[in-house]
Amino acid sequence: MSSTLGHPAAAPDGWDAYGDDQQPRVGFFTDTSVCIGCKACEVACKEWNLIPEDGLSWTGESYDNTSALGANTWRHVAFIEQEKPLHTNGDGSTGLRWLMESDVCKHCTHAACLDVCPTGSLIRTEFGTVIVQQDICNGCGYCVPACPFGVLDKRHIAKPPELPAFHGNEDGRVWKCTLCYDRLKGGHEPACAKACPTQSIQFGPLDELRERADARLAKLSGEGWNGVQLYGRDPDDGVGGFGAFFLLLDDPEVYGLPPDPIVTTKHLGEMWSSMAAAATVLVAGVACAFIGRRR
Amino acid sequence: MALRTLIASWPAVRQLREGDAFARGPAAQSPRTRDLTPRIDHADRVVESVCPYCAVGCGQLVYVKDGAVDHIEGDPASPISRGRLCPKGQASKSLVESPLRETKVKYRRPYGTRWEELDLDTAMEMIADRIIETRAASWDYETETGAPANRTMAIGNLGGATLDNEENYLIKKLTVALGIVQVENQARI
Amino acid sequence: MSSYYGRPVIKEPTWTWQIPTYFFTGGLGGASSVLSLSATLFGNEQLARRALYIGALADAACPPLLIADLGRPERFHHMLRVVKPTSPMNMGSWVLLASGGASSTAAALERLGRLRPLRHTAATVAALFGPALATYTGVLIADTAVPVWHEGRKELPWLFGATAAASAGAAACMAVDPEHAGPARRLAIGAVAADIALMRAMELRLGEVGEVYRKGAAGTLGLAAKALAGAGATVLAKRGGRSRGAAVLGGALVCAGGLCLRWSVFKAGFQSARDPKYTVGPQRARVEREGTKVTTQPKA
Amino acid sequence: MPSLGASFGRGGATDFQQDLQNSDCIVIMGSNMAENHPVGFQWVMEARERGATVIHIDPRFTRTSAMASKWVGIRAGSDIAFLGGVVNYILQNDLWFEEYVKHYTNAPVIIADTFADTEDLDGLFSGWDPEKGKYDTTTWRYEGMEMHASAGNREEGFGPSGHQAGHGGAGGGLRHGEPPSEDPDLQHPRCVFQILKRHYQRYTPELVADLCGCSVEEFLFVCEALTQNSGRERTSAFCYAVGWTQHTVGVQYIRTAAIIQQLLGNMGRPGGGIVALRGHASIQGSTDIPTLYDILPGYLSMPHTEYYGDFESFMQANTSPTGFWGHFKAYWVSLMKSYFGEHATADNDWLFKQLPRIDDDNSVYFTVDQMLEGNVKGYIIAGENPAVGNSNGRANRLGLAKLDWLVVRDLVEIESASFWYDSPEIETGELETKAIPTEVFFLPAAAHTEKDGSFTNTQRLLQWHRQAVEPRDDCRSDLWFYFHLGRRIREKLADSKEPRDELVRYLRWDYPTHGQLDEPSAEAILAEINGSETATGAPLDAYTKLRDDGSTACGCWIYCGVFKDGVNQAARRKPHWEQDYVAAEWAWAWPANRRTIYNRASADPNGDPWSERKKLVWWDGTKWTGHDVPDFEPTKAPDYRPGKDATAEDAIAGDHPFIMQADGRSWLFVPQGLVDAPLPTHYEPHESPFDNPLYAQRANPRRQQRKKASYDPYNPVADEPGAEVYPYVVTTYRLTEHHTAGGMTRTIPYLSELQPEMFCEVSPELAAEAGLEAGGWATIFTARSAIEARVLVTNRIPPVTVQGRTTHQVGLPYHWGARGLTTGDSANDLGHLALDPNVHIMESKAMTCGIRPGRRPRGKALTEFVTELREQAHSRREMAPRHEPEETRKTSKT
Repeated sequence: MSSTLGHPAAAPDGWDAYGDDQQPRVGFFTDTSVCIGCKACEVACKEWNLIPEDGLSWTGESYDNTSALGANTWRHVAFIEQEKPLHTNGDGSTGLRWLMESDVCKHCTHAACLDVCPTGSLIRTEFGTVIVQQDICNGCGYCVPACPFGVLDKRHIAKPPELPAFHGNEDGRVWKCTLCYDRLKGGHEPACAKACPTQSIQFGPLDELRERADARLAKLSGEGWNGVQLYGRDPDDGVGGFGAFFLLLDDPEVYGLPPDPIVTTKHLGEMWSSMAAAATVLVAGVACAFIGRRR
Repeated sequence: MALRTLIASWPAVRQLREGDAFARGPAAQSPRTRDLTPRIDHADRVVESVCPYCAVGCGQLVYVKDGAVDHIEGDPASPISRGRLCPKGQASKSLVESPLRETKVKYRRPYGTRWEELDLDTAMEMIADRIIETRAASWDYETETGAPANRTMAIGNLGGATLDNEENYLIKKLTVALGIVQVENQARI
Repeated sequence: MSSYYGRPVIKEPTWTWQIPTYFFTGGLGGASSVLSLSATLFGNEQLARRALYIGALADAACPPLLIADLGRPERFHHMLRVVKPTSPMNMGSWVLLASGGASSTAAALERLGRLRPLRHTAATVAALFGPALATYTGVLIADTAVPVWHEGRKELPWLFGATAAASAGAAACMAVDPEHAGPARRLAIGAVAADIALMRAMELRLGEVGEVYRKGAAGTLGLAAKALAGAGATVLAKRGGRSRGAAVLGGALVCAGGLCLRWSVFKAGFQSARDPKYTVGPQRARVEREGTKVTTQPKA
Repeated sequence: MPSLGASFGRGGATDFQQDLQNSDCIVIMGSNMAENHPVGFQWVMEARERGATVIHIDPRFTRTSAMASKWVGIRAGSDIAFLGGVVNYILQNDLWFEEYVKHYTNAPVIIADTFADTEDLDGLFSGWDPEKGKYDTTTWRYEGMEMHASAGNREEGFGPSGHQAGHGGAGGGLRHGEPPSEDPDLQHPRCVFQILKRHYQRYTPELVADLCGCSVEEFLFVCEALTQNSGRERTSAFCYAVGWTQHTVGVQYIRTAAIIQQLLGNMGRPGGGIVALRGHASIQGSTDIPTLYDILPGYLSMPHTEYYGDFESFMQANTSPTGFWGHFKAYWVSLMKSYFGEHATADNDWLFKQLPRIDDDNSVYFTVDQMLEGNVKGYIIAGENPAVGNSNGRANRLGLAKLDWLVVRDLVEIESASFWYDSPEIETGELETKAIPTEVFFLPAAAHTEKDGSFTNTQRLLQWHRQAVEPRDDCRSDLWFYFHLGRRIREKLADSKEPRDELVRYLRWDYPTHGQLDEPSAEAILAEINGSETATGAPLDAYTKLRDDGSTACGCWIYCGVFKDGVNQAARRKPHWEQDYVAAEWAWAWPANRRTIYNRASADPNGDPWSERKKLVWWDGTKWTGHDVPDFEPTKAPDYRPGKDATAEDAIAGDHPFIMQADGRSWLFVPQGLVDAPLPTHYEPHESPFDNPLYAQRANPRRQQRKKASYDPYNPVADEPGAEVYPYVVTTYRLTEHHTAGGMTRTIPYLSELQPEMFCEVSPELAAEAGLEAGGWATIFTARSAIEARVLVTNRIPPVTVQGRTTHQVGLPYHWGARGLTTGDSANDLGHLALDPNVHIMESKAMTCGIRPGRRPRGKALTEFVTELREQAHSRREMAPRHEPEETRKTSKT
């Protein structure tokens, strides 16, 4: 039944419906092996999308004072200090490494946020990406726990910051990476990818990116990089593959990513049927209550 | 009639009509979303610039709208930066449009306890007078040992590494003529 | 098990107190409509009428609760922009619209004593959607990435259905003279039994993830739910048939139990979302079992 | 930096950033390039992807180390020992590039027998005068090089010292391009090559490991990587920044790298050279067109109070008979013409008599002294924040509080403008607002988007930025401020008969203005900088056109050509995809739009490329040609030999690529121009926990100190009693997310949230030893001050074991101050004012400190805390003075 619920193929749900307006599916390939952790992506994103500042709290967690993706953070650079060699081929590289990874919305092929959104605020765009329509979102918050990556969140502005990037009454709605939908429509690449000094964030047609990633994986494996792996590149994974996937140098959970994410609606079919059964039994149960001794 | 168009525009209807059965695509698209365009496409003009932070010298494009800087991003044409910017360069727009920027002259009188307002012209006049007076009062034609000096040691000028070459040129030219030798910049730090 | 500075992988829901309360009222309303129609069919006039009122009131309480929880309440009607089978919340909105609309119509006509046929049609419609309203909330929360909810997807609709039935029965016991309340009483007692059994079964099947039901607020509320409902059911069973007072007390206890159970499930979700081990643990285990989905070997 | 100039002839990065992609090995040292020059770092990554070995040598494992093939952790302040070890490795194993070294460097030159090495004098060079605390650098000269006729600064070389010397202008004394005595076989015991060999012979891998705190293997890895990636087919590059310059021997740090690059033949070649990474948008420009006390545009020496009283001897002293400094007079006269127009004539010696004179040191920290003495009355600050950015912040702020008047120009109200009500000294009670006499004018400045102008970036590239919007309200460009200030002063002094006002009245100050604000035309000023024929006003296209008869005017001779054909060459923006990787048509680089300087050295003595792989420019039989503008006279054949009486560039042979140098060669050994050493030698930092294992002379004897200044006390060092109060090494640095003193970043929410608090980096070992709690607070203190910071415990700053003793290092970013969205204590408050003697730069990259858990005392208690510890330490030192004070100490060589 789940397929009839709209996860028929490897194609992003809702994308085909665009017919002639459909554009090639685009995404990000984030290659952490060249990420210098400069956070240009975080700032570029905020400058372009006019996202509010997110609090000035120092964490002491390496150089990461952003901590997680959220309503006001659509790119988040994770920092992991490890006592592990960068390479396993004993090239004399130091027994110390500093992993950096710019996290972002995965723009899943099968996107739970998109599926569960009751208003149609979350949609699949003609580019195969997933966006929240801010003029539609009514802040029901369903997509927030639905996302297996914890990407979306509701924006609460306690006090409007005295500093820029806060325009009008934006609180109460849910926000996330749009893959710079407006820029795409104008033929510009997303702000983060454009800013990235070392091309750790690569933007392009997904097929192309996957080929590039495969070549990259081959090269780095050859060079004996420790723990190198592609995360979200496989269209057969639990979310049908990511539109924005990653080259990691350790297990996903080390970066705060789920090791085997599954789109929640994958099991929606069985949920509906078990509900139907339960509902029926409810009726039966009530009826039973009347059968037997009568007063 | 209006009702019909209203109903026709209802996504629940469109999702059937437009073959978007689960309303995850075009059917649920709002007019605003459909007509969205990037704001840089509406800039009044795009101005070539250079990042003001470090000395890498990244190319910048400044997008101007209604007399204000609307957005700044990297200039892809630059052979040095190839359109890329670091977090600081990327924040240049916040730098130049920051509400924290001072736009009025502030004046603190000797032993004063607060800033006062002062109009720019008066300030310039006062500064010119201060320089002339201090210079006159402290001028050395010679050193103690009788060597030529032609200078004042009572005035100094600091800064330059964040300024333009043309500005540094005027500073050095003017201070040489004024006999101000204590002219320095960040090259020492 | 490694994590990123112990930070959660997924986000906790943003929902506040209105939502578990709605789970209760929605359940109560849905089940009451069924109880009312059955009573009509079995000729239990008083039970039919009172249950109808209860259902209508409970249904009426739902929309305000849901709207109050929205970040943008003025946009509540966007819930009806689309018809989206992939979204339990969207489906629920339509169900609530139908069931709630019908039950309140029926109740109004009942009160006015007019248009009997329409009243009966409305009541029937309410009863048709009632069971869905009583159980879909189980699907609603199961259809998230929250481990303890998603893993409990098999039981949750049943559990919520049972709780709904128990509450409906119990509420009716409170409102109806004991001599007419027999079916309601039996419903309440039976449903409570089912409720407690299902709860236990779910906890057991969930394994490690299920431990949140024994921890913190969820644990306390869970115990309270069982105790209250159990006690209520016992009172109803022993004296509910004879004493109106006992019926009211027992009914109240069962309803309170039902409310606590929703809160327990609600809280458990937050607790399991907060700790990355509940997200990563099972997934890592699945990877060990079924193999990894990350690509470690370059294509030949 | 004078070090690059003294070695090669010009004080600029020798290469351009994009060319790093052609390197086979890149050594980043004294720089955290990935963090502080992230976009430039893309070219290092390109090289890495092409298989280059990237090495980062630094006390901290930084974001640069994370990207490197190899990180070598060393003790802050031990770089010369490490690099000297590399020199020794190259020489001992005969891995130097023989043909390059013999033809292109001064290795064969024989040095006068007056020279004695630190090896002979236990850490001092010949000519040391303990009384004056200076060297007689004439003892380091080339053998047979005649002494200069004119009276002058004989002590520190008869040529100019400091910046002009630092730009090759120190060649005085050579009659024609060839040094009097050489040994082409490099065998003569007093030839530079042999001196070099002896000088570094004790810099063995074991010594390096023991002194720097790295392992022998790590050191050898670097040596092998460098030597295996240099030669005809391969090139290696060095990248450095203020991690090298901010030392009491900073200039010599860079010199050591220069020696390595000469021995390996990496200068002037693709993917080679030394890339100086500057920290401010136009810090290179503000040295080329200096806002510095000791030079005029184009590195021409400022006249000195003591030396060369009259024009002729000044000309003689600064004109190198050979090399391009042979045209000093043309550069000078052209500058005076652009300054004073028709008023500057041959008859009045181009107004030489009226020019202001400088002393040996009128640098910024000298001015701080003078402020505290009460001798400075007025100060103008434009786009700098000394209250936070300068070393020993307290001294700087107390100085500001003694001024009569102060002008501060900036985008926001910086600490240097607000010191009178919110400086730390107000908190401690040392200053009281009501008692501060300083009259403060804060003038809001215009941002880069609000004015036209050019920045000179780190690779000598002048890039034009255009005005996008009008500045608001009172905001004005500094061009506007200084122009209209000058205009007003000139109007007020127009009728003055005072001799002192002569130059003001003579000043050429007639720039066209435009717009409602009367903004002066930046392009008109760039045109003046470029220069023109005084008669016709026709723009000049090259500095070779400059004349010494007043027929040309030029505001900065090295920038001549930037307005070629009346076109703003700096504004050229031909996309990189429409040209080759050199991108010669993007903006304009000094000199003469050359991107890789000394590129004649990319060809062998006969003018053929050393290899196909590394070809850049070459001799095609009739002229020099190639991918870059040849840094050589276009038609001077490789076999050209100067005649006996040849002067200026004619005295430079066809196989000598370093045309600014008097002998056309790069200098392994610097006979003059630097005041502290002809060869780099390891000295301990002014403050360090260790003695110098090589010599009795612990630190640079020539370093500038303020021994008597109460406001600049020093920590006891090495095994001096009291040193244990400040047992750890402390080094300051920058973060990607902020910029220098923070005025341009602490005010931006998007950057502040990324690094929201002042913190210190310490190792788990130090945290345990000092009882510091991760995420908690620590108080870091020196004899000057104490600051507080959050504690970041990390393995990225491991302890080092030196001379059998393990020590810890503390890392401190220096971006914070009292103002902005994120505030915190300023690391520079801990700093001292002991300086490098050549360039007067403080040593903030290697000092000593103490550290304790918890926040610092507040108010008066802070002063008491610092004083108590200092007096404790100092009294211990006085009670048990070292039997051999540094100046007189001598130890037997180990």
